[in-house]
Amino acid sequence: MKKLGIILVSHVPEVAQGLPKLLIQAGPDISLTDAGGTNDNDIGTSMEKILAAIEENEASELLAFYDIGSSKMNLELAIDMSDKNVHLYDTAFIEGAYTAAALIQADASLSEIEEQLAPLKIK
Amino acid sequence: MKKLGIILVSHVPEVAQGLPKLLIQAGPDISLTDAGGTNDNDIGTSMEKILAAIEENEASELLAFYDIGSSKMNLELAIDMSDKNVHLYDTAFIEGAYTAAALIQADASLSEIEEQLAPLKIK
Amino acid sequence: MLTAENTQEWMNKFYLKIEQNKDYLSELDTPIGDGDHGNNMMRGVEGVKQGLAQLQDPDLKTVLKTIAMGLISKVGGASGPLYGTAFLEMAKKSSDTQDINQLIDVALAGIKKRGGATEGDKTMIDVWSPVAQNDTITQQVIDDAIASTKDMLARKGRASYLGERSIGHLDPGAVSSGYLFTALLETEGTL
Amino acid sequence: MLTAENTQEWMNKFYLKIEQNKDYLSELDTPIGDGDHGNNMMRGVEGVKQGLAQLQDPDLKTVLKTIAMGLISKVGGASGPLYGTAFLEMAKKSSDTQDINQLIDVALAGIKKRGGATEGDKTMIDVWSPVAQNDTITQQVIDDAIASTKDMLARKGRASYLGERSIGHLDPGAVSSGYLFTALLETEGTL
Ligand SMILES: Nc1ncnc2c1ncn2[C@@H]1O[C@H](COP(=O)(O)OP(=O)(O)O)[C@@H](O)[C@H]1O
Ligand SMILES: Nc1ncnc2c1ncn2[C@@H]1O[C@H](COP(=O)(O)OP(=O)(O)O)[C@@H](O)[C@H]1O
Ligand SMILES: [Mg+2]
Ligand SMILES: [Mg+2]
Ligand SMILES: [Mg+2]
Ligand SMILES: [Mg+2]
Repeated sequence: MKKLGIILVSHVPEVAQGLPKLLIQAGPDISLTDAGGTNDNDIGTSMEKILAAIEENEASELLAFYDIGSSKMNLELAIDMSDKNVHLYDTAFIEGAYTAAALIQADASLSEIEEQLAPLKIK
Repeated sequence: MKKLGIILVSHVPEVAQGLPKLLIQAGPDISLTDAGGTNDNDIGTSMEKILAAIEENEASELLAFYDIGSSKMNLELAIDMSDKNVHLYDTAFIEGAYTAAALIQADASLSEIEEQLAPLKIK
Repeated sequence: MLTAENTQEWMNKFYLKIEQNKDYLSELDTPIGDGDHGNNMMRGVEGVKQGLAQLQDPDLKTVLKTIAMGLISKVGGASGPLYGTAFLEMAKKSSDTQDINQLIDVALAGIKKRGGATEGDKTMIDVWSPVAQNDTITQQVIDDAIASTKDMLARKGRASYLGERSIGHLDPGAVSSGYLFTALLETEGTL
Repeated sequence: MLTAENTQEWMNKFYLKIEQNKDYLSELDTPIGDGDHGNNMMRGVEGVKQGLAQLQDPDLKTVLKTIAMGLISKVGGASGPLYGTAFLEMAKKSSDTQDINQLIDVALAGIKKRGGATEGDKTMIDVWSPVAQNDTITQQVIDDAIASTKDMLARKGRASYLGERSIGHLDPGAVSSGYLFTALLETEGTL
């Protein structure tokens, strides 16, 4: 298992659950956890689900990606409530997460990864 | 029904099917069609599925969004094979599609939409 | 001055206003958002009600924290973490002071930090900020603040995706924040 | 010179090479991609085989088009539309000429247009292009071209997400393209 993990936050449960299937192809040895939708599985985000995704992740240092603006605020609240070291990126959601997965799998360092993520920042 | 439609192409069937649930909230009057995964519903893209998503869309002028690079090539092949007017955007997938949905719903013109999509170009 | 008791009464009044204006809030969220603000806030105040009902003789800090957690866990949209952060900050500060003006100040700072927005971005901040700035909160201050969001161009939240097209609509979160402060005005002893 | 007959024989030989090297191709795709190139190509040549089996006394254009459609509809990865476009372009051009060198030229142009890549980007183009440039195709030309991709930094396709980390690995699509051209070399009468 790689030292860095990834957490994925989407407004849509299916998107959050589906995306790891793409990332796992590029990063089979990465712990990937996801949080999608509200507590009732409606469209939205849930701080509790995000916190659970952070805690369940097998890595202690995590890279977090989210889809649209409001997920970010719940992510930040969850990060505040967790002891884990979570880095939050304002990149294109799927493209940023895929890039991170490919690089973590190749044992790139966090600073190398962040360098490659920089041009994907759009939020 | 709005004059402009949206088509969504993802490597992952769940992502393609889930994303319209987010977009429909911002654009309830937009025809949204999607193509996800290979013909066997594995991770990948299918020219036939994309062509079907183009043809099934109720709008005659479409904005197309895709997740990672290889979807683009199947999209272009499908566009070549269709008579519809399809515009392909190299933007962040989810964020670009959401922006387009919000603006189509507000009756923005294609050039206004393209102006707002420009800063989301990352591919 | 906020107390455990009048804060709970404040929340009862807020609940009733949200219940009565749920559809209006969602309608406001339709042209410039995703049309769920009324439902989101209704779930939120329901969560607050349930949380408060479980408390036995709580102190003010516990009341404020319970409100925050109810909003954070039930709203499901951007307004959840924002209102939640506002009440969390008030809870923290309530050890030092129960003065409503000072508590609103820290709440506003929390909203700004959480959402990265500022005055003029067409968000709830455009109601919270004038209310915080005026020594005496009046319905006039609240109404003017709400109305001021109409001509603003949204720079944060979902409405910002619309760019110029966001102009000409009231911000839904500004309107729901207005209900919060009207409810406060109507709660004796809080000011 | 390509004919309907020798082109089908070419595809039989290509099929066998892919079948034999399926696992190797997927292994090459693992460090710098998603590990599916062997399976993708296997599905592709299977699709080509099935398509060709259904033809009754076809002309060259039909054979080339059938190959293209088999690859496009079965591969499922980036190499599908790329190889597919290559054979579609050959099919179109086959009305004018059956000369293999001229057909490879238009195929290469199609691959470049489809994927937006060029020489040196660490893709299948780095095999197609040297083969197109050399008047006589030899195993040496093919092998050198494949080997040249090892030290390249990927600028297109999935390997490009790795940036500098893509250096030091052969490109899987370059290797499968090498099998295509070796199969061509081994098919009598094509050159
Ligand atoms: N970054 C932000 N800062 C401050 N307020 C914001 C921000 N984003 C959104 N809002 C407020 O939240 C309201 C929308 O809330 P709601 O509809 O419940 O959430 P969502 O947009 O996730 O559906 C907006 O009208 C605005 O007042
Ligand atoms: N834009 C491109 N232009 C040319 N060739 C490309 C391009 N993108 C990918 N390729 C080729 O396709 C190969 C990968 O094919 P494959 O693994 O089947 O697809 P995918 O990357 O979708 O899984 C790469 O090794 C490369 O040779
Ligand atoms: Mg909303
Ligand atoms: Mg919402
Ligand atoms: Mg691959
Ligand atoms: Mg693939």
